[in-house]
Amino acid sequence: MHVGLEHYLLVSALLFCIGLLGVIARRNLLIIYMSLELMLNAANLAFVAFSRFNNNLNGQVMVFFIITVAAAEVAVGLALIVALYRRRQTAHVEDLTTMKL
Amino acid sequence: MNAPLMILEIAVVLLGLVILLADLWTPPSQKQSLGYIAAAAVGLILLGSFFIEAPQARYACGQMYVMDDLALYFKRFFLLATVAVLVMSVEFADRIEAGISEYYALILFALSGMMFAASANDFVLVFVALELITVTFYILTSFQRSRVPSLEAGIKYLILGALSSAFMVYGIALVFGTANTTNFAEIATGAKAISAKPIFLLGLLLVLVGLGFKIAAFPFQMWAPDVYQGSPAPTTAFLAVGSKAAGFVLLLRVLFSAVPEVTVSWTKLLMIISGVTILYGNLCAVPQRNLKRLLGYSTIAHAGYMLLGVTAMSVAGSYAILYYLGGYLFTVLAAFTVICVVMRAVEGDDISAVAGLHQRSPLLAVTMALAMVSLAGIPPLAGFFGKFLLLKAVIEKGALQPAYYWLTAAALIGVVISFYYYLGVVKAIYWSEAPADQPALQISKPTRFSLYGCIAGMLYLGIFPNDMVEIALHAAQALKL
Amino acid sequence: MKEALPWLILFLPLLSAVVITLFTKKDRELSAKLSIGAIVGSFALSMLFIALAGWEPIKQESLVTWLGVGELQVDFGLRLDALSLLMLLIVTGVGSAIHIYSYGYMHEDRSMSRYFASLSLFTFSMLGIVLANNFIQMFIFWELVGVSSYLLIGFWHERPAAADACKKAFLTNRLGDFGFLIGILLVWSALGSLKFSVLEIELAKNPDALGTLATAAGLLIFCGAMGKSAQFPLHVWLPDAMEGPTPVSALIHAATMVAAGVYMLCRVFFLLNAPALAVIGWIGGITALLAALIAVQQNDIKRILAYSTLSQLGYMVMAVGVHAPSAAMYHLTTHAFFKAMLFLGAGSVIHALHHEQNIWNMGALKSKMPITFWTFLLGTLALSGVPPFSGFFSKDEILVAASHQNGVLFALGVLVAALTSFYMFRLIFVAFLGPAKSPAAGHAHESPRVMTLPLVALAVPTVLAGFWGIENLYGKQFGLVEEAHPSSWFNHLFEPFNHAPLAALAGLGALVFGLSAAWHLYRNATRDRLPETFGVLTRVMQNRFYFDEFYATLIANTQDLAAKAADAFDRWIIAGLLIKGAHGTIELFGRALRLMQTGNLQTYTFLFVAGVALVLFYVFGR
Amino acid sequence: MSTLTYILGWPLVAATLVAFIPRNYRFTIRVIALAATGLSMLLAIKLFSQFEVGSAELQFVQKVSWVDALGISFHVGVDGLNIGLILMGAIVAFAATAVSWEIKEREKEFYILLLIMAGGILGAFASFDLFFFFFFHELALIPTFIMIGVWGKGADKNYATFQITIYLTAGALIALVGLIALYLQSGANTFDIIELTRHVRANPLSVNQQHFIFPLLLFGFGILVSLWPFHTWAPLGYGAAPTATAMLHAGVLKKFGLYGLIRIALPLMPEGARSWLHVIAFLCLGNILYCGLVAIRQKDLNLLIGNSSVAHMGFVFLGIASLNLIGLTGAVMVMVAHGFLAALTFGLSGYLYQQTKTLRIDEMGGLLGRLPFIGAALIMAMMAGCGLPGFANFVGEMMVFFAAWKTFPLVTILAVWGALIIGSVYMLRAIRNILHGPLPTTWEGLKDASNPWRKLPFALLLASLLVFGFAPRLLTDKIQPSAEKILKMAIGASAPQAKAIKTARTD
Repeated sequence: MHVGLEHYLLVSALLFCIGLLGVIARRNLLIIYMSLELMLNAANLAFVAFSRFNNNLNGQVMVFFIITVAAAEVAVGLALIVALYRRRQTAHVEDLTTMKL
Repeated sequence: MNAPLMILEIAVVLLGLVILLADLWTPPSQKQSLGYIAAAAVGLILLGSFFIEAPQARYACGQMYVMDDLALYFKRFFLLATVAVLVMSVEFADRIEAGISEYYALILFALSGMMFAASANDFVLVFVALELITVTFYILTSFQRSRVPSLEAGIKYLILGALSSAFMVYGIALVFGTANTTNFAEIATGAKAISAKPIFLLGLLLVLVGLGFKIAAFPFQMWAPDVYQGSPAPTTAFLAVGSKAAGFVLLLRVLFSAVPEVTVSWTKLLMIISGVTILYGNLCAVPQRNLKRLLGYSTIAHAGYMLLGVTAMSVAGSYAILYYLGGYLFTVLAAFTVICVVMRAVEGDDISAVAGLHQRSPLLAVTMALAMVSLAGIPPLAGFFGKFLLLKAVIEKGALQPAYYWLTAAALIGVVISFYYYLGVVKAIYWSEAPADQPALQISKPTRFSLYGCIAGMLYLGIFPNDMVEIALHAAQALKL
Repeated sequence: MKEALPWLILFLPLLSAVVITLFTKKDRELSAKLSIGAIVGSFALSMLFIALAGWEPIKQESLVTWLGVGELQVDFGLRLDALSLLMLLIVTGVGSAIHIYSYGYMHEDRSMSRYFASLSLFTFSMLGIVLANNFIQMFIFWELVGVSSYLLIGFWHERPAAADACKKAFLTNRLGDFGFLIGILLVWSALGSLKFSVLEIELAKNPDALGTLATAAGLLIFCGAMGKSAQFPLHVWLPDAMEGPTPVSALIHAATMVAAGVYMLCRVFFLLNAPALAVIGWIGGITALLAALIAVQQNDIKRILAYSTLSQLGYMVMAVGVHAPSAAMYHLTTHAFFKAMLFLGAGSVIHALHHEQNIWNMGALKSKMPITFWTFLLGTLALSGVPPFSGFFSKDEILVAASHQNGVLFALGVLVAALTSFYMFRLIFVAFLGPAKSPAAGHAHESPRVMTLPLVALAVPTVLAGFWGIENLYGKQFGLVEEAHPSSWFNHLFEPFNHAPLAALAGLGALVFGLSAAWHLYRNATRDRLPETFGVLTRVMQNRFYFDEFYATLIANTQDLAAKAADAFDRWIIAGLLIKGAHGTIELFGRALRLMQTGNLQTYTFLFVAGVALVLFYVFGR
Repeated sequence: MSTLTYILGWPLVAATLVAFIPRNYRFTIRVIALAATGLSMLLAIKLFSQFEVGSAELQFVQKVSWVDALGISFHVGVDGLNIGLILMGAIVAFAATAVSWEIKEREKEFYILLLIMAGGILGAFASFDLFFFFFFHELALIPTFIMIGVWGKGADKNYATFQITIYLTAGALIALVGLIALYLQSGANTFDIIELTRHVRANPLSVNQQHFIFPLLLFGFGILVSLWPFHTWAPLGYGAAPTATAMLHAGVLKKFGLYGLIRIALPLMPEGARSWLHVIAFLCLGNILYCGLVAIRQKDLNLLIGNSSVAHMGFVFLGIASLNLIGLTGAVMVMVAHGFLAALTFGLSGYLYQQTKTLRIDEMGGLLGRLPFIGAALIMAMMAGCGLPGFANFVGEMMVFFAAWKTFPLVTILAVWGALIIGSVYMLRAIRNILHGPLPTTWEGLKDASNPWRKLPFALLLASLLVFGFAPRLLTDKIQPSAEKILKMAIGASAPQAKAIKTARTD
């Protein structure tokens, strides 16, 4: 079986959807955050695949950017979640509803 | 590279680093005033920006970065906003336990992100600039770590922001895959061939989702009230002005520089989004009692108004947005500066906190009242002329497509509803039952100047719109609509 | 000089009113003198003018265009002919007497300045009506007369009765003016002008110019007269108007203002066609009878005179209705003299009795107030139509005209004449003769000279006006010149019996009948025996045929009801339901929409994704 | 600089000046406000006397380009239509400032707002640029809201403030949309009314466009003028407003909508106007009859006056609806007259309130004895209100009736009923219950306006009413040529209609 662009894209789309599902369905902030990273990686996969099949290296450059940014985001995000946990002893989204309406 | 073209951004980033470094040698009691130094320096950079001219678009970083009138307009806009936000931050400093210098530095880094966004001519730069803004804002929103609302705002902004980034990145990937480039100009030239491809459209839509999140347009507005409410006041102000404006400049660039043909076919979609955003923001604000949250809803509505200019698909609409943002800058900064000063002593941001403000500080009362009136869009203030231009741009199109009239009607209904709650704030300030003997409010000199500046700006843009119209018009013409 | 005179006559009273109001309000004496001086001056100037210019109509009418926009041209001009000149003399002459009288009557009142200012304003307005040469000008002064009457009736405004009376008078008059104005609009739109002279020429050229609306126009204009001259069914205000000071009643509600309606009808007589005149005649007749019947059972001296005035006004209007405007004007003239005098006499009595107005508390005033009594008696004789007093001649002319036109109206006229002499002599017998019926009546004194002098002055024309040839002047005005009678006054006295014996004799018979009935019932009476005899009828008469009650119910059931409905609609439907409803809806929407902002991150992410799905569906799904 | 610029400029300059004066210099603030409005008034009188009668051209013009890109310019001038309004506005502004001695707290802010309002009002009527026309109106509107809110009276104050705000801004926005649409559809690329008119005469708007824009202006402006059934804000708002605000708003600012209809809607959209005239004619009955009836039932003096002021607007609408020379001239006349009248009545009711602290009609009574001057002035005002000759209102209303008679006889009859009967019913009822009758002991301590300064505003307004009532040609001769010009455009478009009205224009 020849693995073509469509297959990569399909996987990437699946990854994206799995991540999305995780974001919507999970309640723990850490898991949500991991799901988000999954979604970013889905994009990375798509980029790399496009880059490979279109013979355009720009896509791979973009992937580096994304990875870097994601790393920064994770650093900040985890710090925040930790700060929250220390304050409230919880990392569940239901407990984060002091502001509403 | 053509680095000299990016001198403003470089200066801002350097300034941020300098502030961080200076923090090491500054005694703790003096750290607050680093903010004034930063503000002054940003002011200087702003002055310096007037030595730069961009009659012709110039490019840097391999066409990724563009320097034209539009970019310059927004850079000055962001610089000006930052000056006021920094002054406000100093006012706010005593409510931040630690790391005030970092707070200033982060503001400056966010500023640099916004300035890059203003010059974005490539999806890569769009992404990087946006992330630079967003990531710094995660920190800025949750800077009062000991306050749960601030943390909560940070987390919410983090999760939703990351979600929208994910959509956007995925969208960019799809666009890249179909167009085989991320550069706006190249996409524009090749758009005819690819604009029928659903994948390309899907990618573009996902990018728009990301931008819609930035400007808090319906249905991506959920974060706005919570984050506005929970964040420190300067952050909220910066979010309302800077982040939103960055979203708009990117929206304009993407829609009108990269894919004008596609944009036209999405007019109806944009109109619906604009109309619903206006109505949603205004309706939700009506029963609101928390001042910052109220302004959060109100900024949703204002995003809707500015989207009117986008839907018009014309130079008139675009420069109306630019003009509107100009007025909006002074107005929102004025409002948040007042909130920042008034809320110092009060826990919670209920409207009742401003009750009787006119006795405690006439200047603050007048500023807030003017800001509300300007947001409501009444002459002789900036908000009026901006709305006037936006409505004009939309009605202009009405002759071709009657749907614009419905949009106008929705906008009008929104404006009328908004009077109700804006006036409620004015009422609270001037004629509500207020607890007696509240202490007079002390306002520091820089804040005072910043307030005067905001008032002058609101009045100037409202009464003498000519110069600003010319500038905005020039800037909008860079879009080649 | 000659041209300026009429203007001076017109504006002198206004000048005095303005000067009093603005400058001399503090000085009561000076104010009074100014006002008196103004009207006496006007009177003198009027006579001077007539001496200079004679009675011939003066062609040059307009001096200025008061308002000129497109087709609407309103002049401010003076129409000077026999009709207006005579009226001018009556108004200024009788007015002078009453002004002087007022000086005595009102001397104690601390608001005398206001009184005289209003009186001067009234004089100005009345002269304006008289001299008006077009409809709008007349309407303007018509309204001004209404308002000055309002001010004077309500002069003692702290008395609730007076305050109510002036309001009622104004409103009733307004009701008439409503018709009047519509009538003016009708005439203007059909004939294109408002000027009497132009209208007269137009109508002479083309009698059908008004077309089918002729009758309506005539009747609508008559509405104005109905209000001002208190004709049935708008007569209710006049008796109440007696709440004003007595000189006011004499001047306004007897001699001049109420006559304005009749004057106006005569002025626009050319506009009225036969069907309209028939209606006018009947209304006049009914008013005359109704008022006379009511007068029979009134006990307040001023009210008796008020109803008598009503009745006589009905007479005059009836005269117009039977195509005899000159008779109407003739009667108007004589009536002005003697009725003013009667009112002033009544005022003198009231003044002497310290504001006692019930005739059953009077009596035996003949000897204590001789001048008042004799002049009052002369007035009564004239009013009842005793030859050779002026009233006889004028009343006779009306009866003659009625007998030519309409037998029923003639009979009605005779009946009214009988009633008139009955109630007037009842008044004389009860109030002046017989025993004193109250202590106040026992201590009465004659009024001061300043009050009796005008009485005497007015007595002269009361007695002699029948011999001055006034009817010929009017006759000429209306183009009914009969051959001149170069006869002596003696011949003149018997001329009615030769000319139309039926009418004259009927009138005389009625007089005798009324007089003897009054003699029989009220000579030396201390109480009224009539109610015992007639029961229900007198009660109805006492209660003025329940018109006030009827109107109160009518108004309550129509206009007040409509006002209530409108108010309720405004309050509940518009302000309540629509506005509060809209507000509530918006608030509700706001509260409902923000339920989306649950504060839960999971909801937000879900909504976010749903939003994305929605957008995607919108673009791709359709 | 044109005199006109000074007329509207002085109050605005004074407002700025007052902003820099410390708040405890109360007397100085008051003097500055009085001086500025007084100066405006004198200049307006001078302007009025120098106005060249018989010309339909703009006079005292000043034009400064403002926003080049949009064709907005600061363009002021007078012709027959607005000369009376400007004079009236300046006099009322002065009177309103003069009665404001009753304001005791936060005077500085009050006078700033008052002066802005005055300047805005005069600017709105002087402007010949659509943008500034609207701009100045809104400029005057905001102080209205704040003044009602801060210095207003009565339990319904807040509700009234919100209602008046929402109504008026909604009306103004609808009108704004209409104006913008007009600007865009005309294709003239100018907001200048004169140039726009010229352009539209050469290239008329299509019937469709007219049918679309005219109702926007009609109802937008209509709401501002309290056209039935959009009137409920007016009595409520005026009832709660401080005296000076009610005087300025009810007297002058409210006429803005009517002025806009005559100045802009009629000449530029003749077709649109024609198809809506009948609607206007019947809606005006809502004002005249319905609001008159509502006024009869009011228990609060200000609500009564407010409703009556709404009712009077009906006559102007009727004059406009009749669409002929007499009607338009009459409509302008009523506008001017009612301006003086409304200011006068609200001024007097303000005085009464200041003295008695109540406006409930049944609680007063017999006040004429204690307050001879105020009482007499109130009687005169009420009389003017029910259309008594001698006052300017009579002339205007009369002209409206004459004008409307040919087109709408039935409506005219009902309107006459409203003017003569319903008007006098409520006016007289008010006089009877407030001024006449015995004086309750409660009110024995009341003080009349004895000081000439206190009398001045009322005397001034009364005198103006009387002057134009006695010599209406002072005004009508000025209005007529301009009205004719407007009319020519409004009916010139189609031949048959023009013929029908032609008779009305033979002079």
